[in-house]
Amino acid sequence: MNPLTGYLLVAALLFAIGLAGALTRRNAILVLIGIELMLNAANLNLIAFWRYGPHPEALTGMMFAIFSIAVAAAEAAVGLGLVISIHRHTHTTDLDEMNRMKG
Amino acid sequence: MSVVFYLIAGLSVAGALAAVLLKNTVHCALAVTVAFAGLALMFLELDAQFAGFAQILIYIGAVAILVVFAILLTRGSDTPTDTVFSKKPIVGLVTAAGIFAIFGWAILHSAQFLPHQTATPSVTVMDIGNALMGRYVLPLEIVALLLTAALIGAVIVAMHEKAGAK
Amino acid sequence: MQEGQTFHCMFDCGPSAIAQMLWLIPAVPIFASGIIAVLKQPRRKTASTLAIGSLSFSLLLALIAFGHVLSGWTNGQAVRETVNFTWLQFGANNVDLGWVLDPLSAIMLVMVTFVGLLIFIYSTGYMAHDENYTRFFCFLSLFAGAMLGVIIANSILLLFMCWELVGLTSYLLIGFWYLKPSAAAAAKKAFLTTRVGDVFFLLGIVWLFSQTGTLLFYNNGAGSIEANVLTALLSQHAAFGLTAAGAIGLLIFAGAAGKSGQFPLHVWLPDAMEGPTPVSALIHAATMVAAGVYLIARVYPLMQAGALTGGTTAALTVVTWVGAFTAVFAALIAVAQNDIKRILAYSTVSQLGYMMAGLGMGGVAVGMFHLITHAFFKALLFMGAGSVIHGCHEEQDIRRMGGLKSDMLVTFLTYTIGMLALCGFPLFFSGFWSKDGILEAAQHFSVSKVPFYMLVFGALLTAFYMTRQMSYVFFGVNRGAKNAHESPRAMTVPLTILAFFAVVLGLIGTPAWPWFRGFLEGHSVNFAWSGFAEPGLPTLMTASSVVVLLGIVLGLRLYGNNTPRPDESDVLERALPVPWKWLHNRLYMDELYGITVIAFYGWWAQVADWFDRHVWGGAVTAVAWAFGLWAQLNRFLDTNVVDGSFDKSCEELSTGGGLLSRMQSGRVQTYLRLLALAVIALAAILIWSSRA
Amino acid sequence: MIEKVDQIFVILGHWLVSFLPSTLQPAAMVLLGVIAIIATFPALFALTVLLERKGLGRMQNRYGPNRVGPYGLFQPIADGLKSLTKEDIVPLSADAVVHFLAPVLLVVVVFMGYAVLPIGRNMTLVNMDAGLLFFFAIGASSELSVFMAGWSSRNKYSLLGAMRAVAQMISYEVPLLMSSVAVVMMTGSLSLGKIVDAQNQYTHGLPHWYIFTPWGFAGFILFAIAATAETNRSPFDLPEGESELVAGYFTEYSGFKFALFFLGEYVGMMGISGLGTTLFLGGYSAPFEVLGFVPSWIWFFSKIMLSMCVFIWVRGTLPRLRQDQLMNFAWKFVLPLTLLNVMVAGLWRFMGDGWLRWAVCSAILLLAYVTMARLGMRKEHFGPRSYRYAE
Repeated sequence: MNPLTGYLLVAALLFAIGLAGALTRRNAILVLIGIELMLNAANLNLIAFWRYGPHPEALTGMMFAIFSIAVAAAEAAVGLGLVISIHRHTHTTDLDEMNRMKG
Repeated sequence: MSVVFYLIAGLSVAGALAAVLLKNTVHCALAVTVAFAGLALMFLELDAQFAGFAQILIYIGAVAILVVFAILLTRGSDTPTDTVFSKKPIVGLVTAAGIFAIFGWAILHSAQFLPHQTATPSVTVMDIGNALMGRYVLPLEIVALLLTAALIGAVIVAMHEKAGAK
Repeated sequence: MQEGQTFHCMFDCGPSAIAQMLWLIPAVPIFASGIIAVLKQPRRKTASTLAIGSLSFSLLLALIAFGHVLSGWTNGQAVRETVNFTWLQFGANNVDLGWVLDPLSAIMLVMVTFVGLLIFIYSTGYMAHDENYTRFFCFLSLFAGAMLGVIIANSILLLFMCWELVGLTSYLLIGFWYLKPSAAAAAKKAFLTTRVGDVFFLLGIVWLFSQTGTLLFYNNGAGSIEANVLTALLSQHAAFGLTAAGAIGLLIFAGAAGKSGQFPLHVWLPDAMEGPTPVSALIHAATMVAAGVYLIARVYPLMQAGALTGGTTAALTVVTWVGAFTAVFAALIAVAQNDIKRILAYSTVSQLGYMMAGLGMGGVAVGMFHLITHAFFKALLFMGAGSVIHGCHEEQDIRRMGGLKSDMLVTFLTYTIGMLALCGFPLFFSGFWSKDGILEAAQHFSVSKVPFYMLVFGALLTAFYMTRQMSYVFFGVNRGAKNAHESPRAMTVPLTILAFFAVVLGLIGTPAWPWFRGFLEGHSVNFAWSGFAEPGLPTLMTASSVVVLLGIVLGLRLYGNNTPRPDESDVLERALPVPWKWLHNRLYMDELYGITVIAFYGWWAQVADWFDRHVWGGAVTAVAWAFGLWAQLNRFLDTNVVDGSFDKSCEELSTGGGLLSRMQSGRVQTYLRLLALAVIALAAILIWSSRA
Repeated sequence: MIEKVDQIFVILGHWLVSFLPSTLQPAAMVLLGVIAIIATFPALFALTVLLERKGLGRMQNRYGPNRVGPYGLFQPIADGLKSLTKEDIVPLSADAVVHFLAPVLLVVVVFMGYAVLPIGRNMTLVNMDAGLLFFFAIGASSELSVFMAGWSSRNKYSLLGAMRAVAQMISYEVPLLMSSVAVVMMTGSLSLGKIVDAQNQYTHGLPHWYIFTPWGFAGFILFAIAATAETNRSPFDLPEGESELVAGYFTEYSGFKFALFFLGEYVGMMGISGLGTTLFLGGYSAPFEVLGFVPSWIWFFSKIMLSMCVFIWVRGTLPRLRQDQLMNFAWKFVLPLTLLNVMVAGLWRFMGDGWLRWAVCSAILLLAYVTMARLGMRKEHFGPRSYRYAE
């Protein structure tokens, strides 16, 4: 088997798991964790394509992954800040109960 | 496909599954850390040394800690007594399974077209630095701006509101 | 050094380290000024320490630069190192800035930083009781930086920028005591008068740039005052039979005349004495007013372009005539003034005339030598005057002084040295040698002998009015109200140092050892007594000595021991009442300007005002009225037509929105599911379509 | 001969490995290195603990351990035996798996850091291109083990200690990284080997260590402060402040697990000292050219032990900070200074050679230090403490 296929399959699996987590968990933080997993799966794709692609010295995929990691860090910080802020108002992290647009 | 790959892939998938399935939120956070570590190892396996270490530094050193902090600050560390899944979880599961099915199908059917470079790319940290300061300097600056904005935003969002400010 | 900066060099090497660091010399005082500007008012000690410290640093660097040039010269090569860089780019043109280290700038740097430092120190004593001490040092420091910028500039644009900064600080410092109406008026007058010259200067710059395409003076042969560019300029012809080079030279000279108080733009300089005395000493005697002379020296190749051997050019002839005329004119007025600083101011104008004439007739070295010596002894005289004023409790009228030689011994001795140097007392004082150089050049002037006689007459007048002033101030009996006292050490020590230099500086420019000329022009010098024996020189020296002695004797005879009391009229006034009246009133120059230029502008302003009120104002009112009418109409339409239909459509929208809002459950995961399902659908469509 | 002594361990390793078939040799060499590290540093740990107890004793005017063996020299062995034989207590409500994993993880990551440290000439286990990044990445992981220990114990002291420790380590990781960035900027490499090589030169017999430059000196001081905080040492030892939190995050640990924590802490200290040595003190290079004959690894270990002594000395001297002071110090003093230091390093790099850059760089740093210290001192008013939770 082409090694790239293996990595892509693992990435797809992780993506699906992350998506399942994001779709099914009640806790907002765990939804965020699911989203992080999906981002990571995408990063794995980028790196794998970079490694097995025709022009690794152009560094495109690698750069994408690095920027994506940086953006994910920002996303996590803001997302968790929001969760904490919402928790302060509603005393819950349950997404099913967070259905009001106003805090 | 080496044994190492299967080991790492197994570790990552197991970590991810545990993160999604476990009841206790802190256990989930620790499990996702395992998944992150597995992915970092996979990056190393793919000769992306810098990205791998960045993954460890940022995901394990920062994101995981942040998640754990958020869990503790929101009193989510106790194991919930009732279900941890939302209403109609089956819809979500089916959707996720559908996505995986489509992806898997697409990957397996395009396997013979996929590129396959066996030569290890010789990319040093110096090259990455040059690329960041050269071709990718604008994205770098934008990411810097984004991170600053995120820092300020996160602080403001999570800041304790003054009494009577509501 | 930043990247993208290009280095140009005259020799085999890049510019030396000191040339590259030359920008620090102006930058440090300007930086210090910036810091002082944000200091609180009571931080007096910090302010003066910063100013003095920064200028000392500049002096140190200037000395190093001077040493570098000197060592290059002794090794037999003329040092001219430039550092240029591009400031702006537009179209095909570059706006280049840069700085240059050559003998001219090196010697000026040392002079300005040294005299400036002494005056800074002096100021700590003179301004000790002033409330705005901090502000004063801020301005002084800014001035020093800007002046040093003028000196090192290798780009006429950079020079102009610093030039204007210098003008600004001059304005700020003349009007330092802005609560005094006369000071505020004097500041305004100085600013506007010099601006007249600067407009011409700017025109000259623009013309030069359009003709040569470069703003740099020296740029490896491509600079605007280097030989091949000048040849091109000479082939261009402007109006009145002038070449472009000559016309540009004249325009630049107009700027220099404004800054250096040459006739007819001299009127601001005597009024500028309203500023604090250190300011008068630093800006209006030693450095800024010399900037005009320095400018002419800097662009001298341009002024001289096209001259035949031993000949002269139209531009230089104009410089000479204006300079010589100013020299006599101002000296005449100085005879009949009673304000101690005003006399010195007119004397400065007169001496600047000498420098200009020297430049015009004898070249850079002659004019610059007088500039350097004059800077020292005139700063000395002004600071001495400041000391006298300080000692006499802010009294400036020489008729109310007298007999101070015993009360203020140090001031008296140093002032006498300065006065003798200014008069050109033979052999032992620097003024003698520098003025002699100018006279010698005038004697050999090919166009006319008149400037020579004018300058000799000016020398006589100089000796006379200085003797008159000395007699009034230091001899006789005290006619003032209070007892005088000697000034603090912070003021007397700089006086002593300057006095020392007022004497010894002459030694570097004697005919026997013309070190200064050699240094500036880059050829070696040997000491030879035979320098005195050039044809005509001994006669000239004797003649000028006689003239000076004559002036002094005349002054002493008239004023020596019987100086009149304040209520009496002057000795000369009794003898020659009508000329005295004219001279005392400064030949009615201010009044002349008042009824011509200023009256014209006043009339023009009235016309403009009338136009504004009636023509334009009427039009504006009419337009406003029309718009008011239009607005009324709109309001009617709005309330009846637009609002009605808007209300109706809003109702419809809210009904429709109610239906759509059912879909917005507020549950994040519902949205997420929809999103994922959409992705699946999209992917399915994509795959299905690609198979088909 | 000198060369031989310097490379004695390398030669020894090659000799030992040469008995194996050549396919196995690289792996065996790595394994040997790992064994050497795992053997050496715990031994040093034992020595350091004894040194600390003795040194602190002297500083507090008492003897310190002096019963077991001559001068108490066998005290570490006794301590070790005691830890091994004590009962391993796990609280009933504790999360047993996480409770067990925490100390293991700590020790593992702490030892992993040594993989990239150049211990002597040609004595780096893995000479990787991004060595510094590896060290920091691994160091960041140790925070997780601290959290695991604190959370799994189900003890409020443990949890509070862990939260304090993690907050503190995150806060001080930033200045730690930033002060190293200056070195990376000057060397142009993340490889620790290259960083040492860049410093291993001499002019007039004096070394080119980064500590002998204005930015390097400032960077080293800031690095040392951040490293002290990062290893939870006094005066930043709030997470285990015994007067407040019993023993912080390892309150509920006993026996061998406790010994592992203890080991992890000291080996971590040595690791970060080794990093500081590598970054600023020229790594394994000799302080004077004439002393170049002394084997390089001796220099490395001497420098590490010297910084351990400084750690002990600081612990014996300074009182513990309060939590808000700790955070203010990190974010409002150390971090701005490290950022400034990075800029100064850039300035230094571009100002060319000469005395001017010395003057300018030192002046900027000194001015910033004085100003910030003054500002910090001025606003010090001690109001009532305020506690912030998310609700």
